Amino acid sequence: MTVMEQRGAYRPTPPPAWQPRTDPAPLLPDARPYRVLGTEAAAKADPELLRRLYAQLVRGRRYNAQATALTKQGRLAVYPSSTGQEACQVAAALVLEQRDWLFPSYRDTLAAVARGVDPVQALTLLRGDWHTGYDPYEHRVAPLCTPLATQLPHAVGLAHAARLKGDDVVALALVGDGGTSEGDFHEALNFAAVWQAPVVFLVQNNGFAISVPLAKQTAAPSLAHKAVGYGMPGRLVDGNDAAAVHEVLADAVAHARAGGGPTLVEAVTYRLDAHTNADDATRYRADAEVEAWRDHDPIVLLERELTDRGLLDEDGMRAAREDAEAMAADLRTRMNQDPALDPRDLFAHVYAEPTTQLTEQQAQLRAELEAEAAGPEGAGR
Amino acid sequence: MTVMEQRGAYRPTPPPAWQPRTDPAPLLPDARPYRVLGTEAAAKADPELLRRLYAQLVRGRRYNAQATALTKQGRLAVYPSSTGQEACQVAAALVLEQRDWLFPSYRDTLAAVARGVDPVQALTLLRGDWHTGYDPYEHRVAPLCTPLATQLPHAVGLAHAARLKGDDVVALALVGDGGTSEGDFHEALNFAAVWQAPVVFLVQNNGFAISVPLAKQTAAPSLAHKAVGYGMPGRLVDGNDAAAVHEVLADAVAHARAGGGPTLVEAVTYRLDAHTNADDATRYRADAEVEAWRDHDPIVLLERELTDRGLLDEDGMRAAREDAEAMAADLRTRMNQDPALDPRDLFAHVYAEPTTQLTEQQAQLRAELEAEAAGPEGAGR
Amino acid sequence: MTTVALKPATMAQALTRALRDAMAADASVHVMGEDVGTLGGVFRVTDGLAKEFGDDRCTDTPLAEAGILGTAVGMAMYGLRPVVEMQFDAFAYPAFEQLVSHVARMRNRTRGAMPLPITVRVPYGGGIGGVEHHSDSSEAYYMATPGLHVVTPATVADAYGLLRAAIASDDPVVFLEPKRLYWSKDTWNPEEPEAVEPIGRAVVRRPGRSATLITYGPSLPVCLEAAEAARAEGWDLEVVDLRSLVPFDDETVTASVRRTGRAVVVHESNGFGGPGGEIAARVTERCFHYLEAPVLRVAGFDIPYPPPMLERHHLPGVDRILDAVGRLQWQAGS
Amino acid sequence: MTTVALKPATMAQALTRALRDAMAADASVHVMGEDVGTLGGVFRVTDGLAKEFGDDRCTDTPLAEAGILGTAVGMAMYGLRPVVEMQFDAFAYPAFEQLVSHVARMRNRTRGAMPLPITVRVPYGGGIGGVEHHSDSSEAYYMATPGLHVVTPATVADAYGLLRAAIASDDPVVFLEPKRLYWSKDTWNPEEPEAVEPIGRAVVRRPGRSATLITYGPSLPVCLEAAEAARAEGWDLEVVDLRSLVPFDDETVTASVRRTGRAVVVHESNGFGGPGGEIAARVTERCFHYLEAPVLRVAGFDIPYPPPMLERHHLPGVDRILDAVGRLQWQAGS
Ligand SMILES: Cc1ncc(C[n+]2csc(CCOP(=O)(O)OP(=O)(O)O)c2C)c(N)n1
Ligand SMILES: Cc1ncc(C[n+]2csc(CCOP(=O)(O)OP(=O)(O)O)c2C)c(N)n1
Ligand SMILES: [Mg+2]
Ligand SMILES: [Mg+2]
Repeated sequence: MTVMEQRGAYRPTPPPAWQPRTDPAPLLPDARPYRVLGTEAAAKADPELLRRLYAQLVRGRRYNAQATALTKQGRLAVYPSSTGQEACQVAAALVLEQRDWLFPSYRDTLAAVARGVDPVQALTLLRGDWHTGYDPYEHRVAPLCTPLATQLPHAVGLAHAARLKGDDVVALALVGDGGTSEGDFHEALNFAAVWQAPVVFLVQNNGFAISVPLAKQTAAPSLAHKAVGYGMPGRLVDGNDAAAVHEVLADAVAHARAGGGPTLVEAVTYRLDAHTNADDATRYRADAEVEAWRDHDPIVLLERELTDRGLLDEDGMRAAREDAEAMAADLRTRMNQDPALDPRDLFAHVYAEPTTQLTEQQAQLRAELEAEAAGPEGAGR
Repeated sequence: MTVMEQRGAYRPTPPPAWQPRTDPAPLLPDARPYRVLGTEAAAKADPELLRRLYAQLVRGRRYNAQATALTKQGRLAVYPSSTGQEACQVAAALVLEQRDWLFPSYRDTLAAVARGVDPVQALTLLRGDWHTGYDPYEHRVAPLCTPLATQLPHAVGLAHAARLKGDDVVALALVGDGGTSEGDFHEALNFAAVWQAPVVFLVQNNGFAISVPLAKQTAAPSLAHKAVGYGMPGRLVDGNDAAAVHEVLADAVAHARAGGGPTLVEAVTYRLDAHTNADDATRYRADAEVEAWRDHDPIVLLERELTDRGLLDEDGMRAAREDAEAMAADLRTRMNQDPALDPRDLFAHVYAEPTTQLTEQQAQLRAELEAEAAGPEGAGR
Repeated sequence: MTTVALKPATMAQALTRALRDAMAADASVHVMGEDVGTLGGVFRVTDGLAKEFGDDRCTDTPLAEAGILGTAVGMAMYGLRPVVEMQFDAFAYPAFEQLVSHVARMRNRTRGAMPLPITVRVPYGGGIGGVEHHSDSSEAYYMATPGLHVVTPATVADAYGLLRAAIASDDPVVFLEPKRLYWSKDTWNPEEPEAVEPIGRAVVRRPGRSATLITYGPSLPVCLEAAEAARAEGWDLEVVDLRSLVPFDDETVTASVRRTGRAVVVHESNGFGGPGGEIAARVTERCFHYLEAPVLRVAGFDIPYPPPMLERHHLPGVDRILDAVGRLQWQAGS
Repeated sequence: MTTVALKPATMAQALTRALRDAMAADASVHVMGEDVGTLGGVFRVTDGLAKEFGDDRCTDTPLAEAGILGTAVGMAMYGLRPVVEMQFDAFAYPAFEQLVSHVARMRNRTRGAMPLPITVRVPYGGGIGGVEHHSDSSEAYYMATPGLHVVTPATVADAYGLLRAAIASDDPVVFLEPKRLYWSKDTWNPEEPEAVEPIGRAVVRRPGRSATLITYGPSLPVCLEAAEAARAEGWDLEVVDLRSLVPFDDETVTASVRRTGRAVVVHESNGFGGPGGEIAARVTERCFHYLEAPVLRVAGFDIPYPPPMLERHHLPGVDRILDAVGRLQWQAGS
């Protein structure tokens, strides 16, 4: 039986005999975000996993801070920080197997790094020396995607292709609350459900699309409620609770891997920093709101759980911080070196073989650069 | 208070205090399509309305048949028939007030005609003498829209503009089951819900998008279930039950007019004819399926109800048929006349004032046509 | 040497055959789009493929062009070679962002690590009595997008050869199928399809000495007809079929125009901002001192595509081409 | 006659002022887009409008460009004059279908009954260190679409005047704002903004006799700089600012080139399939016997827009323009 045949053909039936195609009840999200930390569910969580998550959260926070500092030093063109959203970033990275794929949006550098992408290469786009700085196939991380929601159909297509090839691969795609308004979000989720593709969609609902609050973005009960309209389960989770995000994603990944099809997960979280270093968040939100979220900090939540349960002590915390500092120091050093630039790259990868036209243009640029190098009078222009 | 302020600003709250923004329960459709004819609800239906619907259904069926015949005679380039879907077409037209707007898709010529558009003008697009043959402002019917789902944001924008101007106007937009997969469907419904625009979306789920059955289009329990993901009510109705479609639409229109915002209505129906006269439906569906739907014919359903209840007799049926025949005869006569064509129209309406460029091109064409008229040797080319 | 019986085939049949042969030769080739499965496509170009290769290889997708192309991107990322059908020219527009921002750029974005061997088949152009949105010539949009190849056949043999070449290409190819040539016939041996050079070579379809008609796709037959008619006026016209708009074969075109000293570019697409501007400009840059007259353009008017009953006025026809040839300042030169 | 104190203003400020004045003058003018309200837009062009006119007149929309333009179509149908902001050039692509299939065609489709007076503001072009997708020059797409006007200011005064004219136009206008000129300053009196002629007139920014530089938008300052530098080489260059790509002002351009006998078209957009092809072709058609050399083009390379650190190599600069001027075959003529 082919993948396509598995769904069987719907034959329209006149209304007295009409049947809903699936039962909607199990698809609806719970009324409140699922939480683990500070609840009874925490007892069941794997201590080893919690410690790994913790170390990565600390590292992630430090990464965001370092990258933001680099923008001030002119070493990065721009940085959209995920401070406050580290639980989503880290859980998304850790929940996947090596053979799985991650589809990050432009804000998700940290998720890519947590999955293994070199921290400097992950910043290439934002530093400006090239677009994608890493080989997507090395860690199975798609290029950081700037046009919002356009990465979602890619994730669906890749997951579908893997399934067609008989590979046991799941794709996890990240998108923001704002991104859910795009047509590509809709089309991707619909294709995923119709094809029963092994893909998990994680919406990081951080309350804002730049300056636009969620109420101007949607009137839905929650973003997770969109799932039922595609015939896939919707799950709502506390996005600052790393254990909860990991558990919900792990369930969704396992479900997808077992052939159960896609899941839409909405993680309720908050962007503590401005949209990017270039943004002035005070224009559209009050400090009090930010403070309320600081009290629900993902690192603090997990740290409290771990220390309360004796799974983490001062030494452990110091070790995590030291590891993060080492990463930051290395990042700083390497980012302070000017990247090697080769203008020939401009023409080398437009096509498999450069066209005559591009070869001519490359020769023109080479001649110009040689002239520039030779005579000082050209340099100023 | 401005329209935009009415929704109030959503302020993100950390999860323990998180609230769903609306209660999803009332937004969910019933499990089965709502029906009136042949049920107890029929007793409450207005006999006068039922008779009006009946007359229009009969007329509509005849219109479809006549238009299809005209394609065979080469008088229409193509005709997408709505035979079997007349209940949706007619109810959509009759439910609106004069000041309201109808946004038809390419299949909904009949709805436009039932709303008052001249039957010949409504066919201009499909005859090929111009694109839109009627003035949209005359009957407040937007141009028949070919790119699927693209008319939906137009309906939202118009309804929103009317509300901003303080006008008491509702827009009703038609779309097919296939059209619900397009990004524009998603974006339109989302804008409508966020803006609480007075618009009603009627999905005519006729089971197919050309050859593609619903199971390859969606995995949702029903298309009406998509509503909850936008925070608007979803309603499921038997699309062959004119009384039910009218009632559900009337409720939605009243709700919208009262400031309650948009509604998504899914009408379960069936296209009895091929996609268009050029399509061969036997390639993708069996006769038995078509026959099952013929037993649930919208005209038969209503006729049965009316005659059972003594609201319609042989005379009434004959009168409806005669009226339909007269319309068809008039249509045939007028469509058999060659339309007046003026090639100058090609240049007259591209801009408010033709550019120099267009004026030159128009002069060129005029010269060519004069030369063609003068010398016979050019004619063959 | 065996004699092969040549059978007439339509361009649509040649395209079907190309898809079939490509799918048979390479299991990574997947056909997808609206109605391409059971129905075989509205122009029947994918007829029989779902039956022969199964629904997973020839797939009826949901009705959403951005979704079709966007998922094809993901499939290509995983090593497949998707061949996407857009049902009509104007219905490719919803996929514009995916095409421009991803399909055209992924290889470049990743310094060659992630090529996207996707073929996007787009039936294009008018002359078939299509109602609104069914007759656009959208090639200017694709030509202006670096990273895409843009190819269009004008003969039955090229339909086969170029589509095979497009599918075999490791780069994305927008494959424009001239709708009104779908039913054009030619003797062509599908058992031994003519070998076609790789994408990017124009071809002289008719040699001539007086002037060059530069054209492609749906306008080739019109140009050949015009060249025949021009003999009566004493003009011996050369006709160049570009076949590939990107890459552009400057060599063939320049050689022809340098020989004839005069050129007219002919296409259905709107003149202003259309392909003809680029072609005329680059021919002039390369042939300026050989030109007896400016390179002229015969194109569709600068208007939205007209309704069927008026389209004949819009489409470049033999008379309009001959008029342009007549304006090539014959008094001044040869 | 009173003396007016001229104050320096940026182009962004002039645009804000144009929006404000248009909204104050006409209650049917509505501004809409992503972040245009509270934030005042990412370039602050809509700063203060929501405060002054309320959320209903200056509206933060959901994040969906097709939805923004599609609802604007409906609003225009009902008599409003929507001014839509697309946040960046590449983020206008999702709205491509609405633009091409509806905005550009509605008037024509309805034989004039349903005009759509929509202004689509698109910040475009590079030179600001923008990361991927933030520096596209997309004007070729819009030029190739009949039914749209395409306008782009290069000076502070034109930013005001052309935007007022665009909003006042009964036709849809794609209003391209050169990002890197947002912060360019000029003395300009916002109290008595310079009267600007209706859309469609080019202007000679610098008279000259040796050759004509034809340009627009972000490349105007570069051309003026090149013209200054050219004096050292003995060239007296004329610089024409097109201001409007559609309609195209053949009169002004043709008059200039006939006078100088030589021309170079300069723009940031990719060369191949870009605006320069059309411009060079139509100038050549009209000025052939006046030309001492082919019309040359200096444009962005035929590559996807480069990353910030490499963009200076891509953008047409003074040297590249002077090189092209040097290739205008000076031995042959004046
Ligand atoms: C198609 C598209 N439109 C607009 C933008 C500009 N833009 C970049 S980020 C952003 C807001 C995104 O909000 P959200 O999806 O919630 O993600 P977040 O920034 O909160 O992570 C916008 C409008 C874009 N990148 N892509
Ligand atoms: C954007 C777009 N894509 C493709 C088409 C071609 N097309 C015309 S009708 C049709 C099927 C529509 O199905 P549905 O929405 O269910 O409406 P129905 O024909 O059943 O009334 C398709 C694919 C189109 N008109 N517009
Ligand atoms: Mg967000
Ligand atoms: Mg349908």
